[in-house]
Amino acid sequence: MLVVAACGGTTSGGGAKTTAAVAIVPGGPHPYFEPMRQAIVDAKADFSLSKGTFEVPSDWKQDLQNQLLTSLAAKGYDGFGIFPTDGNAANGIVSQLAAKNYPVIAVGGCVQEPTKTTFCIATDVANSAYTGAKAAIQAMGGKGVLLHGTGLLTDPNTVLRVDAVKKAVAETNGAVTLITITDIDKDAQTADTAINQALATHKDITGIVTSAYNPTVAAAKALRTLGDKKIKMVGIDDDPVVLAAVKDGFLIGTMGQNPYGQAYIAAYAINQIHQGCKKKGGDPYFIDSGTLLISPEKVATYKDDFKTLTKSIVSGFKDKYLSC
Amino acid sequence: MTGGALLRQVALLALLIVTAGFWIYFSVAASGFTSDFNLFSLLRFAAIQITIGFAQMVALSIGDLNLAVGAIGGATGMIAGWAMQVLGLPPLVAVVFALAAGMLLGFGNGLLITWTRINSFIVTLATASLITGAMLIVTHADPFSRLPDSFTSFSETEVASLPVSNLVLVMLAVGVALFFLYRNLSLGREMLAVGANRRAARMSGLSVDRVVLLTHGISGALAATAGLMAISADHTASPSLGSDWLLASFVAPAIGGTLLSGGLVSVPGTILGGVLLATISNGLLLVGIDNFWITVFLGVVLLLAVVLDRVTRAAGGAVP
Amino acid sequence: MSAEPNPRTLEVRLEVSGIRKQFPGVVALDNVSFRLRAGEIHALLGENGAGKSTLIKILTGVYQPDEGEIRLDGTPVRFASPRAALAAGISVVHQERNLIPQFTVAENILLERIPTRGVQLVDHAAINRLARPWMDMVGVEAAPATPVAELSVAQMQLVEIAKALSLQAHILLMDEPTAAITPHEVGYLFRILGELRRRNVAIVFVSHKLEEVFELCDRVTVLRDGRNAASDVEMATINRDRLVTYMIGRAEVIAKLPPKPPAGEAVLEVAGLTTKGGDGALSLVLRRGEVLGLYGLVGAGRSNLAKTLVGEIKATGGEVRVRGAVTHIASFREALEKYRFGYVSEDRKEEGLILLHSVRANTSITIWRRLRLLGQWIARSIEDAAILPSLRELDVRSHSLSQSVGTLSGGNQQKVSIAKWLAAKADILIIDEPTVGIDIKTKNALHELIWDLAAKGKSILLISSDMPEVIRLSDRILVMRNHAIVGELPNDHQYDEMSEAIMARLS
Amino acid sequence: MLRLRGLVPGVALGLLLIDLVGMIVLSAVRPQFLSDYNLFVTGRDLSILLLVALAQMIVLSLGQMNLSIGSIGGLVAIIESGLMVRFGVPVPVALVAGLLLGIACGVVNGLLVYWTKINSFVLTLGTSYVFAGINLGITHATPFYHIPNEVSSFGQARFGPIPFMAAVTIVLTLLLAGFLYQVVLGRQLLAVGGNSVAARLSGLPIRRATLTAHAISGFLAAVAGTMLMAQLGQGQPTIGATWVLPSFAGPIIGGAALSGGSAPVLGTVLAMVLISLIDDGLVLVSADPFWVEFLIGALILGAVVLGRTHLGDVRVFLRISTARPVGSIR
Repeated sequence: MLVVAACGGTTSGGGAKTTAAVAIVPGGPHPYFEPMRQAIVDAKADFSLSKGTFEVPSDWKQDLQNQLLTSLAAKGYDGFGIFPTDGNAANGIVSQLAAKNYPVIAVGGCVQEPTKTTFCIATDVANSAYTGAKAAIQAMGGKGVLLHGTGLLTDPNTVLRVDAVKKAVAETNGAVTLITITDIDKDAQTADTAINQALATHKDITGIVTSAYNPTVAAAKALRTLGDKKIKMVGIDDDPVVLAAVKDGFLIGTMGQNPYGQAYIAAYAINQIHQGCKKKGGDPYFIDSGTLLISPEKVATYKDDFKTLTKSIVSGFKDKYLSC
Repeated sequence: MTGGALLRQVALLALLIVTAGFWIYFSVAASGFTSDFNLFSLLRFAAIQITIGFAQMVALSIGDLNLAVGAIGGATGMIAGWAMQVLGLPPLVAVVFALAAGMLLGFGNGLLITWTRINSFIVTLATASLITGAMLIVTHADPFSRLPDSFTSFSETEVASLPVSNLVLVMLAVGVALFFLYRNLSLGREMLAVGANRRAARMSGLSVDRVVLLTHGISGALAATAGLMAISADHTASPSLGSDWLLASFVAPAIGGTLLSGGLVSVPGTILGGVLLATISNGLLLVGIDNFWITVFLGVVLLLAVVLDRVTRAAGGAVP
Repeated sequence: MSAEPNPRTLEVRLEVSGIRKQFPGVVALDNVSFRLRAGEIHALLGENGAGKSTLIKILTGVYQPDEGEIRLDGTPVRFASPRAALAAGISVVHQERNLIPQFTVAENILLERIPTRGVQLVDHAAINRLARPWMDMVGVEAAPATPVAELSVAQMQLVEIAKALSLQAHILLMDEPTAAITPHEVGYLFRILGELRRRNVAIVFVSHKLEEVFELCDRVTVLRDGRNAASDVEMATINRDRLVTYMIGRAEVIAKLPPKPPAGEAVLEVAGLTTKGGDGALSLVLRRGEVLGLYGLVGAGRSNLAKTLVGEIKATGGEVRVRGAVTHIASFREALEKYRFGYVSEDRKEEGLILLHSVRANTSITIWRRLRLLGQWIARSIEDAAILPSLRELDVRSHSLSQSVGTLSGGNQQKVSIAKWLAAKADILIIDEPTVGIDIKTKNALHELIWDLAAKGKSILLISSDMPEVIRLSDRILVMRNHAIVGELPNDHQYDEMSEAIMARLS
Repeated sequence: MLRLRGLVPGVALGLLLIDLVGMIVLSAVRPQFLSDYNLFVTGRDLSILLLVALAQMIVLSLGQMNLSIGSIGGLVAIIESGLMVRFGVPVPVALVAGLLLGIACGVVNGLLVYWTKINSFVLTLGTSYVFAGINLGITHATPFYHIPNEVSSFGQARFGPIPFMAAVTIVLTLLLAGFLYQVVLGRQLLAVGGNSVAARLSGLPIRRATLTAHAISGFLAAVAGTMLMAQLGQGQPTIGATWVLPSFAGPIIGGAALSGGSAPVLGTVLAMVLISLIDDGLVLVSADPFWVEFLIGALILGAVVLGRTHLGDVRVFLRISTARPVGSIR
């Protein structure tokens, strides 16, 4: 019934299994995913994968990701690392793939539970936002007005981020006032206008934390344009514009994520599962891929830090999460 | 039933041949195209797209547009999710509930159009924002992702061990119903008459406002149907559902030969149009075309289809 | 317009020979010739469908002839577009309203040659200044900067004439310019045309009104069925009867129809009806089995009255009784379903038929609600059975019931638009201009058919601006003018007497 | 002399009042509204979206639509930034090439509509897929970073509260209004939109009018895309992706008829000002973001219903009171 008859990935026991063909599929075009391209190349070499590919849907539409995954399955790929285009609606294609015994691992962002994805290897978004907010508040001297710019209302992570920042602010016992603007990650234009308007209308802002890509880039550019180093900002991700702003001191730092590691670990895990391993019952579904504040001094080295972290997660992975 | 029947058959046949041609080509050129998994996914995707197209086609049949197709589909999908997950209603009840809601939203469009006499384009442009906005206000964009298995597995069940989802059957059932609506039901005939010549229809004793109202109700119910199909396939009622349906809703009817000005629809054409699009985007991926270029192909197919349809029609020779 | 020395030369300016124009399924013009001299007003006559409009469209570059030659001042020419014809000095007042509603009167008049400053900049002041004299000439009293949309229909018609005059064309084609204006306005227009003739302009005058033709024109060409029935005849050498014979081909067209039973009881009584559209207190009585003719010029309010009766236009006062009972009809649907009214619109293409759809759908549209089984289902066999008798009774010719109405001939189209009311068993028929755009043979057949319907007991209100038609068909004639009924005449079907009597009421 | 009659219909008057009230209320409730930087940011957004709305208006005036405005804007921005970043083409050359490309895209739309006589909605839907597809194919949705400084600094340049970009938009808006009211081809274009049959019979150049309207639409979309690229400082492939709604909302609220013949430049400007005020106001009062979508829908519906019914009645009233007797002849 299945086309890809070569890989009856379900057979347990240690038989002589071929290595897996692994595809990493992001949710749509986004600079965040670019390190994954190299990760799958490295993983293919390191784990002798039979095939490895990185395919980006041309737009952030669940239908496009579904089509791409379907066609990759038809082309003979054995397992998939996906960033869900829509954290909820991706469950449809995940179930379909899982029903045909394709292992699917969420990378970079989780699929809403209940889900048939085996793992979610991603940043702990709440922790990242909390850490970023804390860093910003600290730089603000523990008081002032903090602006939080974040992502789409339709993204479940947005709520987690908003709550995490709220929590960090609450811990100041009223010394910090929070202004939250959401739903501005649609595109660069929306984010740019909204951030600038917020800066313009709330003159008393002394700190910024952003927990989505477009608002971060927009705020970093705005601070540079204004030439304002009094406003303490922590962003997210490592867009060149943002890194440059960190280096030049317009940002205290940016919350680095580990997309390279996410894809690399996922490729490893898929290959293991394909060769007969199973997820250990009761083990955590979520695997934190690590997060760290990229401060000016770390701009040059943070990538190595993440690689080291990645290797350590991989080396303990089999024992910790799998039974083979 | 309408004029130029022969030419329309020719155009339909041409569409069928082109679609079949692509199937044969991809079967040969793209390994994996004919795999069960691929066909199942392709047809299920097409079924949902076609149903979205039907919702638009119905509005087009009276010469109106329904830009709120996606908004209604998304909102009713959320309503169904809420009914099943929060209220714990049985799927069947939730489905009826969502269909009724879709029809009511459609009636809302129809009422605004008939009351204000404002162009349907403008009315539904506005109500699309109103409906989506109201949905976001009420749900705060919280998805419903714990839908009953019986509901989600419906879309995954294969019909008679063929690579055909139940959703394809739903789409075909809707198609057959629409076919007979336009062919044999008084309402459908009235819709076409209103679409082709509103004034003459009224002056022949038809109640145009009633037809407009019912048409938008049906369009709303069909959008809801598409929404239900999508949440079954997605396993989740997501607040972003329907946000990208607007333009897609026109493509299948337009390729299938439905006139935007009204009075002429083609149910088989819409089905073929939807299948053709799904086939091309799937097949091109399989033969290794960079998926970023596929949008260009889809645009070209749409343009060629409408131009060819026009040429076939013109070949019949219009009397000046 | 100032008096100038008379430069009339009567040289032949435009010569058309052997023109043939074919449309799918119909030969519109066949070997037609036409000659036009400077300084003459040349009548172009023919029944509706004889080919006048096609000839005019060929002369103005809208259509290109399949065969034949057009010579302008002796040189063969071919007008590829309306623009080319305009450039050659041929200007036309079309039947269709030919104005841009959002533009001002002055801009519409000067639309083809907007005065400019510099390279391409519009000189609005100059537009208003230059348009003024032409507006004054035809009596448009609005300011030049008034948007056309704010004018009345009659004023728009005048603007169109002003526009054509202003083009200072050597050749002016007037396509029924008097159809929508009052006799008073017609008199004024004729003075203008006379003046233009003195200035050596060549004018083609298309009209249905022979009185006007005899009053105004120097020569006449008559088309019948797409051919020349008469070519370039001097008006002085021809009398009215001859002209009519040229146009209709057979003298018996005005012949009496067979007798029919006397009219029965009153089925429709209108007393003191007034409408928003400005109709004065209108009263009439329509009896069973009679044809009541309602004669008036376009714009006299005839269609207004008809549409009020069927609920399209709201009545503001007065009383309408149908079969004795006072009624307030609010819609076409009510008019049909409750009172068995049928309305055959003068505008077949826009109001009467759905050209895109089949003969079947067009005929059964009035009875879908009645044919429904189980709530909605329409069985095709029952549907066809319900409409075929009506189509047969009217002798509708089509390949099949599925043929689209748009591909039928005008006569067959008109029959379908009547058949749908017969299918619905309407017995009060309001028939508005039934033979516009229909060839002479079919016209005769339609006349007999309407007469026959009355003989079978239908009550028919016949609205027409075609005097022979009204006189031939009506039992009584109501004359309408300026939204008022100005006379009721018993009809003895004698053309000359009756037409005189009607004209007397009109002026 | 500009004729005010065509420029200030009742709809524009109503919008002007609402705009003024909105500005007064906003500056009273949130004085920061009047801060230089807020006005700059809001004005910059308005400068771009107004061009988008005008790009739609010019096609609507012909009785047609252009769904490909956003795709043209995005494609132009990508081509320009690509030329500058990848191929080191001098800035003026790249910008001119981009604007010409925008015009070319418009001409393609116009030719398709003119040749095939197919509904412009479907045709431009098709071309929007093509233009957006080319954009995606070239970029793989990755932006071109580091566009030359003179371009990105233009995006940030301002004179007090006034963005430099506003100058471009103001000049183009005036040129467009001037073209439509003062230039022969502009008048002919409106005539074709007002009554295409009459225009044809009068021998007006219909093809040229159609091509011109679509070319202008493409040009304005291209300028909008270019300015957004300058504002963002990079060639973002997503430029234009969200333009469909504002492109229609502006002209429709401003009083354009979908059937053509009207080109309410002033109404469109005032409508876009209103939309900008609302966007800014929602940020200023930190409104619940979930309400934004709903409010925009309500605004469109409300404005159109008011414009078409209430204000429409006023105009009918005026027409009746100024009606003259039917052409009496002296």
